Amino acid sequence: MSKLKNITVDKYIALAIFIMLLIIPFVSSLYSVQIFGKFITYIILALGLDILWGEAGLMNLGFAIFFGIGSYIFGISMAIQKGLPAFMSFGGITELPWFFAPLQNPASAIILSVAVPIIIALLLGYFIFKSQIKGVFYNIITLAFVALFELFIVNQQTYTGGASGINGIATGVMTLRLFGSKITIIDWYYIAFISLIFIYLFCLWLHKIRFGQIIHAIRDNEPRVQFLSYDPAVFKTVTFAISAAVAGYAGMLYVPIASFVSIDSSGVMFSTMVIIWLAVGGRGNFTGAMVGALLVNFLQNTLSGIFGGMWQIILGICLLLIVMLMPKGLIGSLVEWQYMRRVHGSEKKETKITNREAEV
Amino acid sequence: MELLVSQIINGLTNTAVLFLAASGLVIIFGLLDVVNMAHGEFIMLGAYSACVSINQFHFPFIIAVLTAAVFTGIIGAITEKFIIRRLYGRVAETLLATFALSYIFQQTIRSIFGPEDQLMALPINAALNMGNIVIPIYNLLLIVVSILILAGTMLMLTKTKFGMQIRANVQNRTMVQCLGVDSQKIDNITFTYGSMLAGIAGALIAPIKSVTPDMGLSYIVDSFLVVVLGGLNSIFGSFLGSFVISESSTVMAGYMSEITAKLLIFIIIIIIIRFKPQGLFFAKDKR
Amino acid sequence: GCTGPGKSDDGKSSLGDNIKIGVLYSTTGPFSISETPMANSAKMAIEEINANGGINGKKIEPIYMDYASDPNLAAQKAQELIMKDGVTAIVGTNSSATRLAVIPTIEQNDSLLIYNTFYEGEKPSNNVLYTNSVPSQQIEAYIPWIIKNLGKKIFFVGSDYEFPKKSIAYAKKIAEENGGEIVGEEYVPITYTDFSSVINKIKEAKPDVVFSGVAGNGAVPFYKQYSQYGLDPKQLPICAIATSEATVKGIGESAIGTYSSFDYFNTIDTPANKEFIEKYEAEFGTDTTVTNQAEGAYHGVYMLAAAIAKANSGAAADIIKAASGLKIDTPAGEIKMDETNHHAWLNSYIGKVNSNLTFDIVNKSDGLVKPIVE
Amino acid sequence: MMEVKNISVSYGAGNIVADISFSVNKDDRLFILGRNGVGKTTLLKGIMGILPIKGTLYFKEQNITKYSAARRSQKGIAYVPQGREIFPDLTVAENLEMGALYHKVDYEKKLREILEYFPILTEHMVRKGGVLSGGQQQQLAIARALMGEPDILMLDEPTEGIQPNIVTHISDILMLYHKEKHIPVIIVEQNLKFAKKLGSKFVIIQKGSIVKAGKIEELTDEISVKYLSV
Amino acid sequence: MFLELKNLTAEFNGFKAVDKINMVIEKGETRVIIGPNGAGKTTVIDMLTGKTKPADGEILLEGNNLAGKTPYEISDKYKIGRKFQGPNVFDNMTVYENLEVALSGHNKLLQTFFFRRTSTIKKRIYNILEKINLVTQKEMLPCFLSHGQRQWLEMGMILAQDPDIITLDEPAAGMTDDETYKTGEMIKEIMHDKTVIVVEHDMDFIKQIAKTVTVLNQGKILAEGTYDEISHNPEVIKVYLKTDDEGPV
Ligand SMILES: Nc1ncnc2c1ncn2[C@@H]1O[C@H](COP(=O)(O)OP(=O)(O)OP(=O)(O)O)[C@@H](O)[C@H]1O
Ligand SMILES: Nc1ncnc2c1ncn2[C@@H]1O[C@H](COP(=O)(O)OP(=O)(O)OP(=O)(O)O)[C@@H](O)[C@H]1O
Ligand SMILES: CC(C)C[C@H](N)C(=O)O
Ligand SMILES: [Mg+2]
Ligand SMILES: [Mg+2]
Repeated sequence: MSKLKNITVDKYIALAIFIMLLIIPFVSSLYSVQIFGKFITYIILALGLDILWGEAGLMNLGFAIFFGIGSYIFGISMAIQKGLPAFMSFGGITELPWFFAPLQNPASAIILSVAVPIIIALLLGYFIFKSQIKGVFYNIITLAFVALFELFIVNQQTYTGGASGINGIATGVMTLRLFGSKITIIDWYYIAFISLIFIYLFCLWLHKIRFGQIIHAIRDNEPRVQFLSYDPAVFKTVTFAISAAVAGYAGMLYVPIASFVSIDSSGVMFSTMVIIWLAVGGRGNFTGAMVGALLVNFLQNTLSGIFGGMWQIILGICLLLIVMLMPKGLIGSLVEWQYMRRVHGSEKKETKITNREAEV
Repeated sequence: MELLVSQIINGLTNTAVLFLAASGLVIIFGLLDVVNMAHGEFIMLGAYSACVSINQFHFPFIIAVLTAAVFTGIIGAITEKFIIRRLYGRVAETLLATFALSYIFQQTIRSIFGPEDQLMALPINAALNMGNIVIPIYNLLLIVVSILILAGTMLMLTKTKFGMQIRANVQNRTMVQCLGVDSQKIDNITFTYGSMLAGIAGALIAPIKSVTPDMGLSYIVDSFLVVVLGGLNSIFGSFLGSFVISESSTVMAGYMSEITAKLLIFIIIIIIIRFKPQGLFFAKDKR
Repeated sequence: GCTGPGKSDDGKSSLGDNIKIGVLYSTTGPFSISETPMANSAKMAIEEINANGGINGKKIEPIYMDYASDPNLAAQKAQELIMKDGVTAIVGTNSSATRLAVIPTIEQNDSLLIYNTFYEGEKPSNNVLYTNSVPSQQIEAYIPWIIKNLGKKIFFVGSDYEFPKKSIAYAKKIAEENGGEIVGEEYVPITYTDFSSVINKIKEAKPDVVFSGVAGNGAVPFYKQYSQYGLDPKQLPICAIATSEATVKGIGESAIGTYSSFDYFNTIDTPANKEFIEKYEAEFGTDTTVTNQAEGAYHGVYMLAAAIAKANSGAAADIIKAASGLKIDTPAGEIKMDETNHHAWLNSYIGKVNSNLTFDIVNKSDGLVKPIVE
Repeated sequence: MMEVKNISVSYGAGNIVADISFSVNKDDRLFILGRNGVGKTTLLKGIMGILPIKGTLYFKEQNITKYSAARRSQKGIAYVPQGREIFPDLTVAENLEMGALYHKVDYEKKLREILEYFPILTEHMVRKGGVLSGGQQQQLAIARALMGEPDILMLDEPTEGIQPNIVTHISDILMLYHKEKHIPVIIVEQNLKFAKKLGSKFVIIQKGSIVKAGKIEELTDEISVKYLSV
Repeated sequence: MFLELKNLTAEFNGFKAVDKINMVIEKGETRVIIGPNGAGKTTVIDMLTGKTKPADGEILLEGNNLAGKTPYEISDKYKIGRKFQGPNVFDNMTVYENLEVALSGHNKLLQTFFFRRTSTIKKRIYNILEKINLVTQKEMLPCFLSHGQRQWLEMGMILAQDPDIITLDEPAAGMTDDETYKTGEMIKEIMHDKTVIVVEHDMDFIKQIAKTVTVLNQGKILAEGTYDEISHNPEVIKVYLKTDDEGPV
């Protein structure tokens, strides 16, 4: 009983989100399934960034790179299922390039869509963190990386579809032939849904274990950690890779639902959107990331039709207000408020509010 | 050979453009620790106000540039007073808030002026012709202005009492107050100054680039790269940073595709940062 | 094709009380510069058709959607239009990236898209009616005319993506066949705004004509810098394929002397066009500029209405079949749909920017030009 | 000179410093004593104007409760914070200049005068403040505070981390300066010896309130055992 | 010979903060380093713990040269712990978590994934909390602790880290006399089987804990000996203890 009482609001909110996502296919149209399916992949992406930003304090201005890599890998795999897609033959090649050969098998494409982000993140992370690139420099380097990625994708039209993206994807809304059997969009929705639950639980676990504690310590006071036998670069790199894996996986899930892959879901602008989700929801407790991703996208979807261009201003003002009035985001502030009430209720005046506890 | 020479000269123009675009960012970033993601939008506001001055009010170009500086300066002062002031010392929050601002500015301008290009004629259409090498006078003007801004800012920071206060203020706001300095005023002036530089940049860039609500986007990434390359505490560093980036990419672009050149530059910058993580021209004598 | 959920087969083929049509253009974001006039003229066409009694007595019920210049969002909005609102067809999209993003949704739901912008003519979809030019129509007559009137040494410059690349490839072929000489070829990323290197290369190459497929962000700066570096379209003409009236407005004087080739210019001197322009300006003012794309959206809606009327069915396959060979009158004159490839036969005009920053028509194809697609 | 009346200071929630009153005059050298964490630093910050206060603060017969930190400084309150807080990226000379900037003093003359008190700084004038050692920084911080020719001087643990002879040196200088200029000095200290040597009055704070006050002679061992040991 | 500094030199932009010092510290010894502000004491500790790379010279620990190694390698492999001048703890983590992070023996990457908070571990942390007198504050954030308590927390972190060599940079700074005394006792009690290197200015404190005292001045060793020897050494008195015209403090 007392244990139940100690559960913070964010857990209940997370539960509510899961229940809502679970029943959507039963109560709603296929169109909503598609929309919310997309949102689920966004939520997973947001969780990935929360691992990096919320836990290790490493805001990444180019986080969508990994989402992009995951989705390009699976997207190309889907596109080449029925022979050479248009954008490749347009580029003048007649045969599938050797490096795309492994993608002919969707299963290996799924694995690669997680593995490649991990490898790239390990390389980039090692490079960034071993070089002692820190603080704002780190942020800007991530911005530079995503700009580079965008340029690269647009430049390599023959292999990536360039600015138009990959659109010959044979799967899409209705069915996806995978592993020989048909997977409907609803099946895929639930695959994404279950993945989301596992990733959420994984995040909670990561937060609690010693590894999580060390990265908190690094976020807090990196120079000090070194004198306690930890190499911060190693821990940061691993965190980077974990978050990249989550993002790559989300990108892979995204493909059959969106049936379309382009730089718009892996470039600078999209990366900044992911940051906005987290800022709105609040980082450091994973519910915030989920709420932020869901809320912003849902509102964008509904309000942008009603308000047109004004939507951008509304989003901007909301973001501004949140940053200034509740720097911990919606959920972070809620949790803090709940904590304050509890502390006041139990008259434990000695203990003051702590960020740490407010976040758990 | 002629191509090489022209490309080198073009590189100088691009240096000037990039430095103009980046200078305000360096001020705000280096002195206030504020990552101004709306910097591109300040440039855009400068460009629009110059267009309005010229197209609606038929001001001469010089006045239009000054108007742009005043206008963005005012917007900057207001922004600092009501938003940035509350966020000093929280780098991530400054980034998010200015992000939000960039959305707001962009869309506001779009609602007022529409999405299309604004008309902005070249104020000086003459050019120096030396065989096949053409140097537009306007480009020379850009180069001169950027050098003036560089020199003026450097002198102001290092040689004046006001500059000293600015530097002290970024290090320890509370202590500055304890010595009788109105640090909020200093912050405000610094931010305003950075915004004015952006406005000037926007006005000067307008005649040769497109003037659209989202034009700021094209400057922000490069400007940040300049800061990173030059070292964020040095305006002179960012001038050299602009020079390195523009000169090498322009010269390379003469001989390969623009994208390949750009990719190469990116990679070179990233490698440089690998070995000089604080920027090429980071002042070493620091704690 | 397979059947989409949420709508039954019979609901599709027989027309209901009203005919729902989605109008999908960006009225916000960077694309809105060209798409706002498209949305406007589509609206105008729909209102006219409804005022004249609708399609076979049934009113068109338009559903307007904005996708904020984001192809991803466009795909999503298309899904919404088809799956939620159950539209018969979608009129819309402008950039090729967006069209390609939307097509899978159209195909999977066996729906119909009316696409009204000139494009590269690559891999057309069976579920789309294309009512604006493809390279053959823009270029077939353009290049020989250029060689004859402006000179044979041509420098090609374009933005680095399909449409310009494909068009330039086509133009080069035609140029070679007609004794033209290719003195240079350069591509610039669509996001680029610095053309100093390209302009230097142009100068080095000493061409008679610059053939430009520069589109996107770079379009305006290209012209501004062209004149900044001492070049002048009046002396060294730019022959463009993506420079429309709206772009010219943003460039200003530096555009004077530029040539463009389209199926329509808003200065075409016919009574039908005058009426069209007058109506447009009366309704939407003069803030936005009518371009070939806007007029394309206008005649696209008429083409769709005519095809639905003829098919008397809401099924995409029926409408497309009915469209084949169909002729309608447009502000640019009569056009017709091809019998086999569901692209339109169009006039091809060459215009030259005059000192009022409008286009003087300097050449018109004799008769309709056939759309050639692969 | 300065009168502190029922001052409370908080960081948001509960009061850290509650209802403190005392006053100092020209010839006072007031020592504020107390264990770690009782709120001594907080009190000084409140007086300086860095933290908002409840209560009233009189200085030179004027109510300055509403003044900002900058105005209080201009009025003549100087503060040497715990941890020195010199400007690490400014040179020593610039640090000193900052101290004089908003005060009506003849900079050159004042500088010469201050450097006589702190000869060690002369060698380091062009180096950045951040590279000085702790003791050097402490001297710099005091020197900087004196540059503005203050009418009252507040120091927060000026002997923390300072070598013994410089502690002596600092106390000498403070005494000298105090005698010469007749300005009150308020010092927060842990070092009892230092307090007994230099002080004229003391207050002891416990849990944010004054529990004992008096002349420094009255600071007996009993009192210090009772209030100051753990 | 346990720990030997050979010709150790540190340079900052040409300025020799530490100039060719030689020192031998035996296992189990408690060594105090004193000297005027700016003498280079902290810099010596910095080099010992890897924060600053020596410009020249060697740091030999049982024959291995530590000079230029990274801080984490030194703390991990060579078991040297450090308390900074001015408390340096994790301000946004609770007291308990601070200690848990410092806990030794579970520092490898993989171990951090499979670490379990067993009762032995909890006990160990609890013991430390008792020693440093912070049991009731264990859930508090260090920013709500007093300066002295933070100093102690950092001592506690060293206990949790359990190194062989402990370096303490001014552990008693900013404490009341009484707290200072208690800190001295704590050092004596809990670190009796360790090698301890302490930098301090408080002579009473030094007297309380020291066996051998090394005096640094302007980057060089000025004197070395027992407390009594040092406190009567005229050179030391001149540069460090007394001003020219005054008696002892
Ligand atoms: N920024 C802060 N926010 C909240 N509480 C704080 C803050 N700073 C200090 N405190 C609390 O205020 C109390 C008094 O702190 P203060 O620094 O004034 O103590 P002090 O008497 O100067 O101690 P010391 O002798 O160690 O310097 C402490 O218990 C501390 O927990
Ligand atoms: N990072 C650095 N860059 C430049 N100079 C430095 C640096 N660190 C220390 N110094 C210089 O080296 C000298 C020794 O400094 P150090 O901090 O070791 O002194 P210390 O003996 O610990 O003094 P204190 O007792 O005041 O703490 C000082 O003169 C200082 O200015
Ligand atoms: C040039 C554009 C307006 C049209 C063209 N269809 C494209 O590829 O985007
Ligand atoms: Mg204190
Ligand atoms: Mg030291």
